[in-house]
This record gives sequence, structure tokens and C-alpha cells, in this order.
Amino acid sequence: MKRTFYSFGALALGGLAAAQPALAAPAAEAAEAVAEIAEVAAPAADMVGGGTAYILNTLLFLIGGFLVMWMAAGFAMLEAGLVRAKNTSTQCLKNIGLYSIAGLMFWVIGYNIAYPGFDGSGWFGMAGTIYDMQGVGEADLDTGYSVASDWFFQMVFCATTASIVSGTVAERVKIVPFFIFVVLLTGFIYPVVVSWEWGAGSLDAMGFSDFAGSTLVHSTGGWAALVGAIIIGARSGRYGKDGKVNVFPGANIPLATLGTFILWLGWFGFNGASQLAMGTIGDVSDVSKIFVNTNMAAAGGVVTAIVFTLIRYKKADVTMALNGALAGLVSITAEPLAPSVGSSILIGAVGGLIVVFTVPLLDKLKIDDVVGAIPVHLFAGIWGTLAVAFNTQSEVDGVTLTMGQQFGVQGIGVAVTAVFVSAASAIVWLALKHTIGVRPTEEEELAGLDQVEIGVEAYPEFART
Amino acid sequence: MKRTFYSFGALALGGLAAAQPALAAPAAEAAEAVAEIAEVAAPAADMVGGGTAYILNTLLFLIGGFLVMWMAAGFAMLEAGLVRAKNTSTQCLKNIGLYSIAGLMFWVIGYNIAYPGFDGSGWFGMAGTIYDMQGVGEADLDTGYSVASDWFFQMVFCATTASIVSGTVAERVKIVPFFIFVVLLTGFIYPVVVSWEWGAGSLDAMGFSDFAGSTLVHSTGGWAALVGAIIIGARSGRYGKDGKVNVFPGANIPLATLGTFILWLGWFGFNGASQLAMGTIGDVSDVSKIFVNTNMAAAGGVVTAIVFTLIRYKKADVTMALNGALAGLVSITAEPLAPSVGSSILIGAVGGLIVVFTVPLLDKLKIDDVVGAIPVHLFAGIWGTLAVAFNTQSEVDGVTLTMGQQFGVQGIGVAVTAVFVSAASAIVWLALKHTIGVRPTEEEELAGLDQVEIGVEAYPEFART
Amino acid sequence: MKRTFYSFGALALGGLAAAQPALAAPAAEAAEAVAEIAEVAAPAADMVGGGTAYILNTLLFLIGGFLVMWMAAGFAMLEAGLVRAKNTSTQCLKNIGLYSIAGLMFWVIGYNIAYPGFDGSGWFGMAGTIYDMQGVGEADLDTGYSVASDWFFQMVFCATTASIVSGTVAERVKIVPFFIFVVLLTGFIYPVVVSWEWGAGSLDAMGFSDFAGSTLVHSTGGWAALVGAIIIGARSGRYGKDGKVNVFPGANIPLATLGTFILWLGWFGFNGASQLAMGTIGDVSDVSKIFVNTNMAAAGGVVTAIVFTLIRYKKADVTMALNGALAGLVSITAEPLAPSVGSSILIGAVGGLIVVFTVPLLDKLKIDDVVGAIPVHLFAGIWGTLAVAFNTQSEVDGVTLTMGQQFGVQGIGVAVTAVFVSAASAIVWLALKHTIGVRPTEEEELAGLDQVEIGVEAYPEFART
Amino acid sequence: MKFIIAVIKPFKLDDVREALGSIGVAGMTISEVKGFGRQKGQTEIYRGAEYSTNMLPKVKLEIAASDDIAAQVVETIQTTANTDAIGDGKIFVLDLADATRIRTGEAGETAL
Amino acid sequence: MKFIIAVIKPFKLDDVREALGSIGVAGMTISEVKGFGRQKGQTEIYRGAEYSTNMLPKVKLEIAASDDIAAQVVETIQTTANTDAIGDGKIFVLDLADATRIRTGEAGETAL
Amino acid sequence: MKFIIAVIKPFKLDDVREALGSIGVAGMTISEVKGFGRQKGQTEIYRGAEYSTNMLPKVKLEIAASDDIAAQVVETIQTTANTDAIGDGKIFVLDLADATRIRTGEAGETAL
Ligand SMILES: Nc1ncnc2c1ncn2[C@@H]1O[C@H](COP(=O)(O)OP(=O)(O)O)[C@@H](O)[C@H]1O
Ligand SMILES: Nc1ncnc2c1ncn2[C@@H]1O[C@H](COP(=O)(O)OP(=O)(O)O)[C@@H](O)[C@H]1O
Ligand SMILES: Nc1ncnc2c1ncn2[C@@H]1O[C@H](COP(=O)(O)OP(=O)(O)O)[C@@H](O)[C@H]1O
Repeated sequence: MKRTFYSFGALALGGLAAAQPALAAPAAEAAEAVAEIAEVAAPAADMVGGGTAYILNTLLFLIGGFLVMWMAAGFAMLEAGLVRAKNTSTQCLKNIGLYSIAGLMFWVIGYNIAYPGFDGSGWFGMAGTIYDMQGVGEADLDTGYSVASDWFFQMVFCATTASIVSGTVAERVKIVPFFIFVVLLTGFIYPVVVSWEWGAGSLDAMGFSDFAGSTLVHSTGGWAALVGAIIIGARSGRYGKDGKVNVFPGANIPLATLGTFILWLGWFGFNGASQLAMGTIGDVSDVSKIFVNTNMAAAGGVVTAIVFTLIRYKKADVTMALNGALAGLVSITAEPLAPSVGSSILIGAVGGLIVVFTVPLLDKLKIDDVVGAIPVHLFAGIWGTLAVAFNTQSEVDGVTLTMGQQFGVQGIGVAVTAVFVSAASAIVWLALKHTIGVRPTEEEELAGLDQVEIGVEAYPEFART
Repeated sequence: MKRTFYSFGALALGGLAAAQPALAAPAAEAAEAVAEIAEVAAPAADMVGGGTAYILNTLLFLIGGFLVMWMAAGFAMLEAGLVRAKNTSTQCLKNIGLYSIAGLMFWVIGYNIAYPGFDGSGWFGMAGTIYDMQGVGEADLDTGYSVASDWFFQMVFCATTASIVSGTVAERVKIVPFFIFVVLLTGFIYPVVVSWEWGAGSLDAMGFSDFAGSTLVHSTGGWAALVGAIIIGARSGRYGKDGKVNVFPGANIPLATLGTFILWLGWFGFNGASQLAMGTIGDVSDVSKIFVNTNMAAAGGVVTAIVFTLIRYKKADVTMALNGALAGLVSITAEPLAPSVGSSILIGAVGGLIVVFTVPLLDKLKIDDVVGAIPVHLFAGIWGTLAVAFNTQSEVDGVTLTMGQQFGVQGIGVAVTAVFVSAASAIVWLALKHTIGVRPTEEEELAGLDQVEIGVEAYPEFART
Repeated sequence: MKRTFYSFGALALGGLAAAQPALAAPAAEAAEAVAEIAEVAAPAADMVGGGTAYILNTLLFLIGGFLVMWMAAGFAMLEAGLVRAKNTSTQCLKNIGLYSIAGLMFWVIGYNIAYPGFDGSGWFGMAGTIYDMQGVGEADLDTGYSVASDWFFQMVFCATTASIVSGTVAERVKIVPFFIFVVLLTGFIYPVVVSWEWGAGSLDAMGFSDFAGSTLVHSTGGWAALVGAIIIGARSGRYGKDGKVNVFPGANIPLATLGTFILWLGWFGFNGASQLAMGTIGDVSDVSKIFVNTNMAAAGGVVTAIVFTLIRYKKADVTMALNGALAGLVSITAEPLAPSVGSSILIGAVGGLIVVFTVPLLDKLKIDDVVGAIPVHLFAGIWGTLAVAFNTQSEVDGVTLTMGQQFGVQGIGVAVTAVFVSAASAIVWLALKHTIGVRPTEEEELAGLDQVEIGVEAYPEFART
Repeated sequence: MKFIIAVIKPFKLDDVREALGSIGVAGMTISEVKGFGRQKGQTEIYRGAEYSTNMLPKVKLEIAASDDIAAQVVETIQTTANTDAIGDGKIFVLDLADATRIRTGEAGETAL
Repeated sequence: MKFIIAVIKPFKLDDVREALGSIGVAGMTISEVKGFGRQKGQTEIYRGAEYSTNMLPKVKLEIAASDDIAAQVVETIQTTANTDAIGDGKIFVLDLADATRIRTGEAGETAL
Repeated sequence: MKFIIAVIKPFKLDDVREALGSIGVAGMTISEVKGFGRQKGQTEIYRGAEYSTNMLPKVKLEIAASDDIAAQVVETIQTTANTDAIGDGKIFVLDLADATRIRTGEAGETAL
């Protein structure tokens, strides 16, 4: 789906049609077209005027935007709960810092790289640097929604990508190199990937489909995290001789739970408002369906993770259940509208399974992912992106792809994202490593970053190290 | 009030009237009818078209829905804060698990039991099993709102009921039997109760009134919790010889406070969106009034609880203030629209009083309610349900009940719910007790469920127990 | 900007114009007027009818209202995180109590003092005592929005003011005198200040401009806090001999971080809904711009605080970053619409700088501000109020002020608020001090207020005193 | 005088304190410790990785007692804290050279 | 050498540490403990049920000192930690057979 | 018998425990303490105010050992916990008059 500016030149059909944006899935599109025609035939009083539609579309972005902004708090709490107490203040600082940097960078350059004005294809472009928000009093009915609301909604997605990375590489990266990485990720790497699809670039042209960002947001964050984890290495003492995995339990499980609930809540904005419009009864109904599917995929992920860990380990590791919820959410993000409720549950459940299997796998490979962000955002993100093919097939040049072709295209999208994000991230991490350095000394790491970098203990009165 | 599908066959009066749902209180209804007529006479430009009303009604469900979903986090935090540290991870797992299960069960069967299509009376029915969400592109103006948004909103109520139980029986129930109970509560017990009233069943026919669920949601959860607490028994060591109550203080008061604030926030959705429509200026004004009344009842509950504990104990137990807020909220839930602000404060204040009196009372009866859910949800729920009669009288067969008759009907509603939910819950808890068993061994309970069932300590670095 | 009841006598221009409220900034007003005319010329189908506008305006108040209500939880968490463990339960109680009291007092008398029906000037007035909410079914299209929704939105602002005070004077004020102060602050002091500007009083007449309350809300709270801190004195042991500052680190940094994120989220309601209308495309676009500017000012505050503390102390004190976010938010609150994004970032960044400079300054003056509320709400509030002049000039008696004049007027507003709030607060604090007493004994303070006043430890299982 | 250090299971604390009170022990100092011994901890699973801490929560009591009642104190603890299960703990007795009550400055047995 | 164990009120810690520093005590080991003695805790009310813990937060100091200064250490603690109120705490003195500094392996008094 | 008290750097705990296990020490009691000594803490900045706690987190081991192995225990701890850096900690040895195993009532060396 494109997240481009669309102009309503033709208002001929009246307000109702005017407010109807391009739809994500051709299948759905066809179905709605029928509905629309029926609606147009309805009494004029039932039509939604262009002004009203503009307001409602904008409102969707605003509500969706603040919900996704709230996810920044969710990541902060999830990560603060899963690191050790001695690194908790650092993790809090990183999270509020990265959210701030993402906003600034997406304004300075990011948005104009993400939406470079591609004309149906392209891999890199820029529509300028600093994003020119519409001035006060320049609201233009033709844009269909407030430009600032759209920018706000896009910006919070950008921040999400950075949050993913901070969780994986927690407890061993100094704050300055971390923030530099965030600057480049949010100002350059993420926007480039977005431009391919939502910016009407080449992936979009091929028929690649990623409704709310399983690949564009989550996998991008995931690849950056994975490459970071490899280049930076594991936390000191995490992997013993002869393959022994030393467990560093998270310091505050209720906080991690809270973080997960926050993310779950925010995801209604993430997926729901990615419908990009609610100025028609069709759109608002789609948003509703997306709410349901999003919720049910998460539920599927939770239940699967609990049942599976109960069977395999005789205990229900709560952190796996939390990761299961998130994996369910990431899985459904690529296509939260088209699947039936049953399919959504299934898609989420597979996401949950992926997590419980791949978390220990990463440990086998000595890839140290503190919060499980790689399984959740990368692996489940890939799964969700591929699973789109089961439920939606794009139309390319007037021809609808077969399910097999769609799989192919989805695979291509996954692959180019993998290559580009991994390469770009590797360059940045390596450059940081060989210049200012990424890690604290071992002694500093043992003492905890809070002492060394922040000077403020997270729980000074009861932390025991 | 019925929460049924209503169809807008007659669109004759134009969009405005079309979007006006049946009203809760006949008294209010009459008043609004007058207003409506005035409005209809207003210039056509001021009417709200059917399409716009559909969108706004749906939006109310979506906003209300995500706010009530957020209450799941509120319960999780409240309970995580009030249990001992050694059971905190378990409580987190139970909460995320029960929310997931509630969603699945309400889809698998619950909704179709809750809304069986009763024709004005009935105690049990089913409109099928799995709920058939409307397909993409099948938005139908005649339904007045998106079917999926309504389902979503109903589903989160179902989850709330289960949350109530988990708090009372915390720290001594194993996760598998707990989850099995949740399956039956959310898939069967709760939906049956709902069908009597919102499903247009027999209670509704009698004139019983429960706007947002003091009885249907809160008392149902409360009875299930009470019966559970009795059958399962108190936490090991909680009641000493000669009536001594051993205090097990909650491990994390700020989390409990956060949970209460989350619930308070969520309640605006719980009560406000139970107006079920905001497609007219009358409806949105009612929603506003509900926001105010809801808030003020909670404030009344808090202040009463603080003043009362200060007077009686010379200390202001913060957990009582938190419970007071919740009791105020539960009390006003049966009728948050009709009362004046002053009455709302009073209704909430009585709720607060009930809590501070009945919390120690339960301890005298050796009924061990870890978080105070029985006083808050059951006792204040009954109070709120009865108090409806002061402010609203239903119309039955064209005749408006007297206040006394309304009391009677409200009492009947309370009674049948008590009997059915208690009996059904008792059967389930007893069956679990005598088959797979409900409680851990005493040794396991002493060690804490986190160690035994989850394998993850909540606060590994500073828990001391 | 006035937050008065406006009546839509003239509906001649149709719904669109009717729903267009008075605008904050004359500059913006002019620009929008142009846009409006263009819109009026657009096809009638694009106009927003009066009924729809009413609903949307009301909805803005409701959403804004619940977001600002949520800020009460934000303050509670921020403060609970920054006090020592032994005073945490007390801080939780104070926060839920003050929010409740604020609601009650604003209803009993506050609103009618804040909106006394001044006729263009006045320093004190009353439109009655208890606020008469509109009855059910009395929705009146002419008011342009639901009266109850407006009251709700105003009420949560009142509560915010009280929250500010509780943070500064934490850990050393008993709960009863604190609550008495809150009664007077929310029922009298705050409403009087509001009446001068939003109540169409004398400040408004002079052209003073305070969009969402940098002065009216934040400085008012700030002055009350400052005067309180001086009269009450520092926490026992906080300032040693020879100027030594004894550090009392906050007990729970992740909670403080969560609180900050909650406040940030709530601020979208605080500033965004202070547009007071979204029934036109102009208004909803303004709300969008406000969201962006609000977010970017906060981001500017965070980044500045981090960079600055890194440079000055070689560590990035996370509590300063949190304060930086809040200072950015307070700074932009006086005028979140007119500035460009770049200016907003700058305004927020200066706020961040103010905080990092003035927090240690207060310690030098032995003014003990536990959470940094004085730098954040008072100093940044003054800055934000003055900075309005750069971006907006009011029109007084048909003449637009020069930037210099606007500075003057803004300064007057700051000054009269300072004088009145300080004097009134001093009287109340002194009266309390010399009657029932404000502070616990030193021994009680050492033991912690939780033990003495609440009887419930916040973290009984791991608090170490 | 003797300085008695006892390591017991946490849930036995109240019983032991009461039993000691009844034989006239007026004071003691208590701390939470981790015990390492024959009793093994549960094998835990955290995110798919097994671990067993082997460090079990215990409570340590320190009691200064006059020579007269020292033996009785040891016996009382031993019988009260006993659950017949592994990990019940130990009692160590050291000689105490001197004791002082801070409030009064009293020294020797009267300080206890 | 002596091994001195002092239990004091938490808020006296800084004063005691400073006073000990000024008489030449270079090191000590500190832990947080709960004290049980004549001083009674407040009666608390939690959700309507009364309880009194009787376990009050105290701080325990462990100081190894040469025989020369041991008496002075005890006296300094006694006078500095004293508030004349019940619950001020105790000082216990044990004989210390040997001491070793881990860093250097030095033993005896030079290790302190 | 000896009662050995060792204060070490926290991250050395696992190594020391393993080393002691390999020389036959079956049990010990561990607590978290704060150490005050020659090693100085970092100067911290909290909200613009400098402070240095000087109280560093340490781990305290208490080990009752028979006279035979006591010296070996001390040596093992000393060599394993050593990092050649200031603040490595101390080992104190006291005489242990008696020991009792709560579970069985056994006394003396067999109780260890
Ligand atoms: N040699 C020792 N020195 C100090 N403490 C010990 C020693 N051996 C055991 N302990 C303490 O006693 C506790 C119980 O010992 P353990 O060997 O598990 O069981 P038991 O006392 O039944 O033999 C341990 O957890 C530890 O705290
Ligand atoms: N017999 C004892 N053995 C060990 N510690 C003791 C003993 N008696 C008292 N204490 C410690 O000393 C503290 C103060 O004792 P308490 O009897 O309350 O007051 P005081 O020291 O003024 O007589 C207690 O809280 C406890 O920690
Ligand atoms: N006299 C003492 N009595 C008790 N404990 C001590 C004493 N001196 C030092 N310690 C403990 O040993 C730790 C290390 O001592 P320190 O002087 O910092 O370094 P080092 O052992 O290398 O000389 C301290 O943190 C403290 O816990």
C-alpha cells in the first residue's frame, strides 16, 4: 500500500467517493467498490461530505499517532524490565532519547527520503531535506487529511524501528555510539526502505504488500538489531565455555508485562490507522476489522507461547508469553485486514511458535538478544510478510498475481530489505566500533552502565547488583 | 439497555433520526425526544448524515474498546502490585493469558450466546458458535456501526470479568486450572448473564436496567471470585489460630496505584462508549455527561475511603483509597447517565464506604480476597445496580415502573445473577478441585508460584522473601 | 485565547462557518479567514454541518480530556519514582487524592470562578457556586459542543495544577494539610487566575496570550510549589553544613520514566484539544500542527538536556533528560500552534537548558524541589509565556500589538500571576503551618511518611530504608 | 557470653522468634541471606536456557546470649526450625568477648 | 585483633562512619538488617487488619580492628550512635584469629 | 573449627564458589553487603549535585570449616578472588566454638 499524498482532483462523485483512498488489497478493493456503488445510490443524506471525511481521516492519524507514540513507552518499559538492574537507567535514557532523535531526524531529512516522489519505481530519492509542514490556515481539502497529522503518524513509525534495536543490544553499548546509530537509522536507513514501498518505489511496483510494516518497520529494526548484536558481541560473561548459557534474568517482570500491554494497545493505532482513512463507512469498518484481527493474532501468539512452553519446559515462562503477544502482533502487521479472524489467530499463533523456538536458537549461535527483539520483530516479521500471500494478491499492471507469484514478490521484499539494512547497519556499527568504540570496558560493563554512563542507579535503595 | 443489533429500516426522518439509537432511560428518552424534534426543525445542514453517524458510532466503539482493552493492563498492574513478590510473575502471566483466552472464547462461542437473538425474553440461547465478523467491503449502512467494532467492544467487557476473578484468587491457584476456569467463564457463564439483559432476554423484559454492567460484568466476576475464594480456601498461613489475620502486604504499591489509574482511564471507555452511539448531538452529549459522572463517582469513592480510614485507623491506607476509586467506578456503572453530578458523587461515595467496611469483614469470615475484588466488584456492583432505581425507572409494556417496582426488578436481576453465576462457578471450581487440583502443595505455595510454575522471579535482584 | 461559551446565533454561513471558533492568534486567524472563504466556495457537500461539528468538537474535548486525566497517573509515577522508597506510598495517595479533590472542587465552585462571565475585563467574579451541568437530553446545538465535555476538559487542567505542587513538596508534608492546600488551590487560586485570561478577564483584554496554560496552569502550580517549598523548608538532612547538598536519589527510575512518557502522551490532549474545536478542516489541521509542535518541543528539550549534561558532567543524568522533556512541553504550551517546527524545537530546547541550569541553582538557594517541578513548570512556563511574543501578536481593540508590546503584556501576565498565586499560597501555607502544622516530626520524617501516615510500605519486601 | 549465628528457612522465622521469646531471649538481629549447601535449588528455565541457582533464600539470626542460656537457645532453634528436610540450616556458636548497649553504655551481660 | 559487630539505627550511619574515620578506622563492611528487641515497631493497619512487625530496620557494621584501637572503636560507636532512645543498638566484640587482604595476601594486622 | 568471613567483589562469587567446591567445601552462607575501605567509589552526579557513596557493593561469604581445611579455604579464596586491584576484599578467621545441623541435631564437625 502506498502512503503517499493523494490529491482529490475529481470530486465529481461527491464527498463519499472523494474521501475513499486507494485500498491496500485489490481483492478487498473490488469488494468495496461494489459496496461503494450501493452506497452512492443511497440517499444523499447518508454520504459523508469531503470536509467531514477530511476531519475524520485526520482524526484517525492523530489517534493512531498518539497510540503509536505510546509504544515508545511500551518499549521503554519492556526493556527496562528485561535488563539487569544495573543497566536500567541507561535503558530508560536510551529509549526517551531515541524517540526524540527519531522525531528530529524524520523531520530534518527522513520524511523526504521516505516519500521522495517516486513515480512508480525507484530505490533512492529525496524530495528535499527538512520537511515543510503545512502552515497554519493552509488546510487544503484536496489533500484529504491534514498533512501534519500524516507526518506525525509516519514519524512515530520511524521511532518504533529504533526502539527495536535498543532492546537487542542493551546492557553493552555506550549511549553516544548508540545515539549516533539511531541518527543514521531514523534519518537514512529506515526512510530508504520505506520509500521502496509506501513511497511508491520499486517494491511497490512489483506488487509487494506490507500493510503496516512487518518488513518496513519491524524487519528493518530487526536486521539492524541482528547485525548490531553480531558486531558488538554478547554481554560479558553471557556465554560460558562449552556452550553454557549464563542466564541474566530481567530485573522487573511486571514492568516488562506493562510494556507488552502498552505495545498491544499501541498496535491498534499502528495497524488500525494504517488504513489511512476513516472518512467512509467502508474505511471505518475496515479499521474495526483490523482492530479485531490485530487483537486476535496477539491472543493467538500468547496462548501458543504458553501452551508450548508448558509442554516443553513444564513451566510457563512469562517472558515467552509476552514475546508471544508481540510476535503475534508483528506477524499480523503485514496484512491485518484481509485475513478472517480464524486466519489471524493462526498467523499470530505461528508467530508465537517462532519466538519460543528461535529464542534459544539465537543463544546457541551466541547471538545475545537481551529482550528477544530479533525473534519477535525480525523472524515473526518475515513470517508475517510472507503470509500476506495467503490472503492477498496484488494487482500489477492490471493483472492480479497468483499466490505463488505473490510469495515470490514478498520474498524479494524481504531479501532486499535484508541486504540493504544489514549492509548499511554493518557499515555504521563497524565504523563506530573502529572509531569512538561501541562498548564500555569489561570493568565498566560489570559495574553496570548506570554507574558509568548515567550516574544514577535505577533502584538505589534495593538494587543488589 | 439492549446492546442488540438494530437495523435502520426507516430512514425517513433523515440521517439524524436514523442514527439515534434506543435510549437507556425512558425519562431521558422523553426529554431527548423533545430536543430531537427541535433539531429536526433546524436547518438541514445541521443534521448528521447516516454515513457520518455510522462512522462516529463505530469510532465510539473503537475508542471505547481500546480504553477497555487497556483495563486489562490496569488489572495486571493492580494485582501485580498487591500480591507478594514471589507470586508476581504468575500474576502477570495469568493476566495476559486471561485477556487472550477471553478474546478467543468470546469469538468461538461467547458472543453468540450473549446475543442469541432472543425475542424479548429467554434465559439461554445461541445464535451459532463462531462469530461471523462482517467481511471486508461488506460494511452496511443499515447496521448503524461496524459490526466488528461492536464485537471488539463487547469482547473487552468479557475479558474484564475474568480479570476480576484472577485478583481474588491470586497466589494460590495453579495456572492450568485457572485458565480452564477462564475458558468456561468467558465462553459460557458471562455470555449467558449478558444475554438476559443486553441480549434482550428475560431480565430486560422485566425492566431490569444495567447501563454498562455493574451486575452483568462486575457482579458476575465478583460472584465467580467469591465462590472461588470459598472453595479454594485462603492462602496458606493467612488466618492464624484464634482469628488472627496475618497480613501479607502487597509488594509494590506504585504499581497498584498505576493499575488503578489505568482502570479509571479505561472506565471512560467502559461507561462512555456503553452509550453505544455518538452520531447525534444528543448521544455525544450523553457520552460527555457519562464521562463527568464516572469521574465524579470515582472521586467520591476516593475521598470517602481516605476520610473514613483516617478517622477509623488514624492512617490513610493507600490501598483502600485505590479500592475506593474502583468501588466508586463500579457503583456508577449501572447508571452513569441519568444521575446528576451530585448524585453520582454520592453513589460513588457509598461505594467507597462499602469497601472500607467490607474488606475487613471478609477477613473475619476467612474469605481471602487478595486485592479486594469482592468488595469492589461484587458489593459495590450490587449497590450500584440497586441505586439505579433512584434515578431511572424502566418502561415495561408501555408502563413506567414505580421506584419501588424498579428496586424489585433490580433485586431480581441481582438475585438471578447470584444464583446462576455462583452455581456455575461452584461446579467448575469443584470439578477442577477434584480432578486436576487447583492449588499447589503447601511447600510450593511457600516457595511462591513464580518459582514453581513460571520459573522466572519477578524481581530476581531484590526480592527477599 | 478565551475558553468561553460561544453561542452560534448566526448560522447564516452554514455549518462550516458556524463551527469555526474564535482563533488563538490573529496572524493565524487572518490566514485561516482566507482559507475559509475558499472553503465556503467549495461544493456544499464538503461543508461540515453544525451537528457534525458539534459532535467532533465534543469528541475533541473528550479525547483531550481523557488524555489529560491520564497525566494524573503520569505525575503519580514520576513522583513515586523520584521520592525515596519510604515516602512512596504517601506520594501515591497524595496523587490519587488530589486528582479527586480537584474534580470535586472544580465542580463545587472552581468552574464558576474560572468562568464568571466577565464582560471583557475583571479580576474576580463568580457565576454561581456549584456548576450546573446540562441535563440529559438538553444538548443544544447552539453551544457548539457538549457543555459537560468542556467542563471535563477544564477540570483535568485544574487537577494538573495541583499535581505540580505535590511533586515539589514531597517527602515532608503531612497528608491532611496537603489536601487542604489542594482544596484551596483547585477551588479558588487556580480558578481566579484562569478567569483573567480564559474567563475573558483583564489579562485577556490586554492581549495576553496563553494558548494551553504555560502560565495559567504550569506557572500557577509552580508558584504555589515554590512558595510552599520556601515556607515548609527542605527535607531533613538535605542541606548539610557548609553548603553541602546531600543527594537523596529517587527510588525507582523506570517509574519516573514511565511517568514522563505518560505526561508526554497526555500533552497531546493538553495542547491539542486546547484548540477547542475540530469541526472544521482548519481546526483539525491546527490540532495536527499542535501535535507535531508539541512533540518536537519535547524532543528538543530531551536532546538538549542529554547533550548538555554529557558535556558538563560527562554523564547523562536520566532524570535531567526526563525533566528536559517536560520543560520542552511546558515551554511550547503557551503557543503550540503558531511557531514553525523549527521554532518549536528551539523553544523546547531552551526549556531543556533552563532545567539543567536551574535544578542545581535551586539547591544552592536551599530550595528543596524533590522532582524538579519548579524548573520544569515555573521557569520553563515563564519562558514559554514570554516566547509567545516571537510568534504571535494579539489584536487589542482592533490594533495588533508589536512584538515588544506583546512581550510587555506577556510579562504583565507573568507578574500578576506571580504576585497573586504567591501571596495566596503563602497565606494558605502559613496558616496551615501555624495551626495544624504542615510537617511531621523529624523522627517521623526519618522513618518515612509511609510508616507514619499511611501504614503501608511501598515495597515491603525489598525496601531498605 | 556466646554469639550464636543461625541460618534457617525463611518461613520458620516467626516460629523461631516466638520460641526464643518464650525462653527469655529479648533481642536478635536478622538478615536475609542466600544459602549454599546440600539442598539444591530447582532447575529454572529462563527464555529457553536452563539454570539452577543453588543459592536458596535463608534467614540468618544473630543472637548474643549469656553462657547460661546459650545451650538452650541452640536447642530451641534446632527443634523449632527443624522440618526434617534437607536445607533446614545450621547453628554456629562463637565466643563473645564483650557486649555494649549503645543507649546506656552498659557492658557485659547486662547489655544483652 | 578484634572483630567488632555493631547494630545501629540507620540514620546514624554517616555520623558513625565519619567518627570512625577520624580515629583511623580505614575500612568496614556494612549490611542492612532487621532488629528485634525492646524497641517495638508501630502498629500498622493494612486493609483493616492490624499488625506490628517488631522488626525494625537497622544497620550492621563489621569492623576488624587491632587490639590497640578496639576499645576506642567501641567507645566511638557508642557515643556517636547514641540518641538516648530505646533501640539504639548494641556492639559486640569477638576475638579475631586472623585476617588476610585478598589483593596482596598480607596477613595479620597489616591486612586491616 | 573456624568461622571464616570473606568479603569479595560480587562478580568473583561464582569463581570462588566453584573453587571452594573443588576443595570440598560443601556449604556456605552468602549475603550482599556494602564495603567501605581504601577503594573509593565513583563520584556521581544526581541532578547537578555531586556525591560519592564510598560504599561499594561487595559479597560476604560465611563459611564454617574444620581446622584441617581452614587454611586451605583462606588460601583458595585469596587466590581466586584476587584481581590485583584495590578493593579485592578481606578474609577474617574466627574461632568457632560449636556447630549444629538443624535437620539432624548433629553437632561439631559432622554438622558442617
Ligand atoms: N559450612 C557452612 N558454612 C556456613 N554456612 C553453611 C555451611 N553449610 C551449610 N550452610 C548453610 O546452611 C544451609 C543449609 O545447608 P544444607 O547443606 O543445604 O542442608 P542441611 O543443613 O540440611 O545439611 C545452607 O543453605 C547454608 O546457608
Ligand atoms: N541479644 C541480642 N543479640 C543480637 N542482637 C540484639 C540483641 N538484643 C538486641 N539486639 C539488636 O539491637 C537492637 C536494639 O535493641 P533493643 O533491645 O531494641 O534496644 P536497646 O539496644 O536500646 O536495648 C535490636 O533491634 C537488635 O538488632
Ligand atoms: N577493617 C575492616 N573491617 C571489616 N571490613 C573491612 C575492613 N577493611 C576493609 N574491609 C572490607 O574490605 C573491602 C575492601 O577493602 P579496601 O580497603 O577497599 O581494599 P583492599 O582490600 O584492597 O585493601 C571493603 O570494601 C570492606 O568491605
